[in-house]
Amino acid sequence: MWKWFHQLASPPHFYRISAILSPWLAVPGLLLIAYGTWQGLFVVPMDYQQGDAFRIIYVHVPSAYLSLMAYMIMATSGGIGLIWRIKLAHAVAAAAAPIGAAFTFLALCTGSIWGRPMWGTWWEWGDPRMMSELILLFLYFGYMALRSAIDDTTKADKASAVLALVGIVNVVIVHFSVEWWSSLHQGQTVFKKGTMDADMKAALFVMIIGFTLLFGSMLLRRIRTEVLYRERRTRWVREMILSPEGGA
Amino acid sequence: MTESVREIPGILAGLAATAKRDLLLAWKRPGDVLNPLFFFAMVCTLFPLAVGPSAEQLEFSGPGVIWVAALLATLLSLNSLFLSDFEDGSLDQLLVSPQPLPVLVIGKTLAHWLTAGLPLVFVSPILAITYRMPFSVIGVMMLTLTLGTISLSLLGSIGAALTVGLHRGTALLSLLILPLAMPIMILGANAVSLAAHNDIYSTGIWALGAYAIASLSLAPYATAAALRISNE
Amino acid sequence: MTHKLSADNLTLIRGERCLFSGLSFALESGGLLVLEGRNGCGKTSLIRAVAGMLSLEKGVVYWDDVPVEKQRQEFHGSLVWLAHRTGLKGDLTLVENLGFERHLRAHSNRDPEEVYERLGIARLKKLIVRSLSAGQQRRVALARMLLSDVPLWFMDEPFTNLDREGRALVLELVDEHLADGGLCVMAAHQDFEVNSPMTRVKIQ
Amino acid sequence: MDAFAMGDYGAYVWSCVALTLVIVVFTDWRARLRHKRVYREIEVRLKALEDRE
Repeated sequence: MWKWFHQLASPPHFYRISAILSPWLAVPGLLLIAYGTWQGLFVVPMDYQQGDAFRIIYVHVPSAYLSLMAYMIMATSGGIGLIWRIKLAHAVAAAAAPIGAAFTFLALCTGSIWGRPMWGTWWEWGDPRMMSELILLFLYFGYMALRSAIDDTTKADKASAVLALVGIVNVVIVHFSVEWWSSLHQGQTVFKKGTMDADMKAALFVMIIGFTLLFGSMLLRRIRTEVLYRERRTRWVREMILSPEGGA
Repeated sequence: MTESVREIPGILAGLAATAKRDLLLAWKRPGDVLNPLFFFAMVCTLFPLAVGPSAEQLEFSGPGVIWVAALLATLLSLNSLFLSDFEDGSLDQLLVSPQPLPVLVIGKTLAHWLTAGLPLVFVSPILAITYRMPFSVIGVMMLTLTLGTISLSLLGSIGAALTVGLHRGTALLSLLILPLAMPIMILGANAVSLAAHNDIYSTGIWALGAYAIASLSLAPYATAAALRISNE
Repeated sequence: MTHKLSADNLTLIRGERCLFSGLSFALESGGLLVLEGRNGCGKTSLIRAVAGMLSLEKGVVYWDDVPVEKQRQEFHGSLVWLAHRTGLKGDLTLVENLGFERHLRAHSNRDPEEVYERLGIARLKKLIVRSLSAGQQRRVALARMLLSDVPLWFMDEPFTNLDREGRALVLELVDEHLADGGLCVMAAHQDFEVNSPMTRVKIQ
Repeated sequence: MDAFAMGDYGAYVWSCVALTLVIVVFTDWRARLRHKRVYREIEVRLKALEDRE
């Protein structure tokens, strides 16, 4: 197991494996998303309180979930790279950030579009989840800004890893403080728990799995780019690129 | 020379010396201490000019405004925390000293709090009075500001350490620290406004205290690591 | 007691280029290690890496045959650092600056006054460091080394900003230190003579 | 058609779906672009090195 992990962590090996692996994540992911969309938007009955507007959760919840998962991946792999000095881990962290930011942005947009019919306003400051998500987006921006501000890659890796780890402690605190704050201001939330029946849940579950697989393939592609860039001086990259069939 | 047994001064000596030096420097350059205070006062002045001087509005928004102003003023003072040490090479001296770096960081942060955080706490009542805040509430506000600025100094030291030596570091510093600092402001400002509506505000105080203790026990390590990375 | 500073197969990569690789040396008490090479060839990076301020790509630095990252405290407790950036606060006086240093590392039983006299900075004691010339500031930094009781001296370009007798003084101090059984690692681009055994490491 | 209209909410739901599609595609497209660019840069540099030798 450990040996296998080390083998995977070797850049050339990973670069080869990821090329094969990526479509095996993307295709099932897209199929699941297609099925889930069809189920969620046409088949399952409408929510008795929210009418058909609740169908937005089928894109909103997966992206909100991925926005958090991407941050977790970013921070943990950053920590791994910091402690065990695994270069690949830093590449993963660097690759996860922009995708996470994109999904955070998506979750915010879909959330506010959902809010329009539910609250009658595009943005409800009182909703704790929206606020946490917004702060999460700021954390992503800060992380990427720090990365781009440091020229030396290894230095940027370490510094941003520290930031991500500090941020992950903070994400929890942000969540609770915002919960408390909105409870003071009677913050209303659209996401009521326990009002979904079984096949609604099933469709949502399918969507989440599908999004996760898609996310995995997107992540792999970006990691490959990072690895290629970081290893650009090495022999294996040279041989791969100068070899007649190329590597792409 | 090597025959004589070397004993390294204790960590408290190192902490005290670091704090003392930074306080001495602040004493020789009072401008660095005063500018954030003026900034604090000005932001608090801007607000009534922007939204109008109606009494109930000021009473309602006073705590929030003072807290936001305090947050920004602290940020303003933060980017100079390690900058001069980085430029004149005394950061190198700290990094190669036998004293544990987190302890020296605590010393520097303590000095920063004494010169940037504590003055805010003492100036805030004047501004609070202009916002028609009752004295009972002012006490609560000073308590929250005291706890909050401690956490802000500690949290900010991480950002300052991460951005030291980077060009356009100041803007980056605020971009890094503001989202991290939001919980502090949420807890502080809301505790004060709860007190203003004579409601139970103890939750906020306890949370702020817990935050301060947690950051005191964790932030110095993060700052030390960040300093070693930034100074490479 | 004698000390030993040794490095095994050091490799350092900064940004794009590999500054040096497979670099090894060993230094015993009373020995001087001189890192040579043109400007910008990585002398400073190497000396900073040996002092533990730069993380190496590969290789280990040993202090008394124990890797330094296993005993950072002890290692830093036995070295003092002199570099182009003197690490003195311009707004503080000479005495205030050196007084701060005394709380960081073990200080020798030398009388400060004598040290100031010897370095020719006695009359500058009450002045703030910013008002001193570059050469005088270097001398203050040298006073830090004399006042701290550590076996291992790191000197990055110690001769910059110093006039002829300043240079002579530095070499004299180094000789004394080595005769005392101390060690010295020095990065220098111009040539010089010392009475003590000297190891040269060339970086191309 | 009624299934698409979703009462009065069709516009909101479908705009969300469209937005998701746009953002996901855009993000991945950017990634592909960057990969191509990095690859080209390295290739050009290596070719130049070869010619020099």
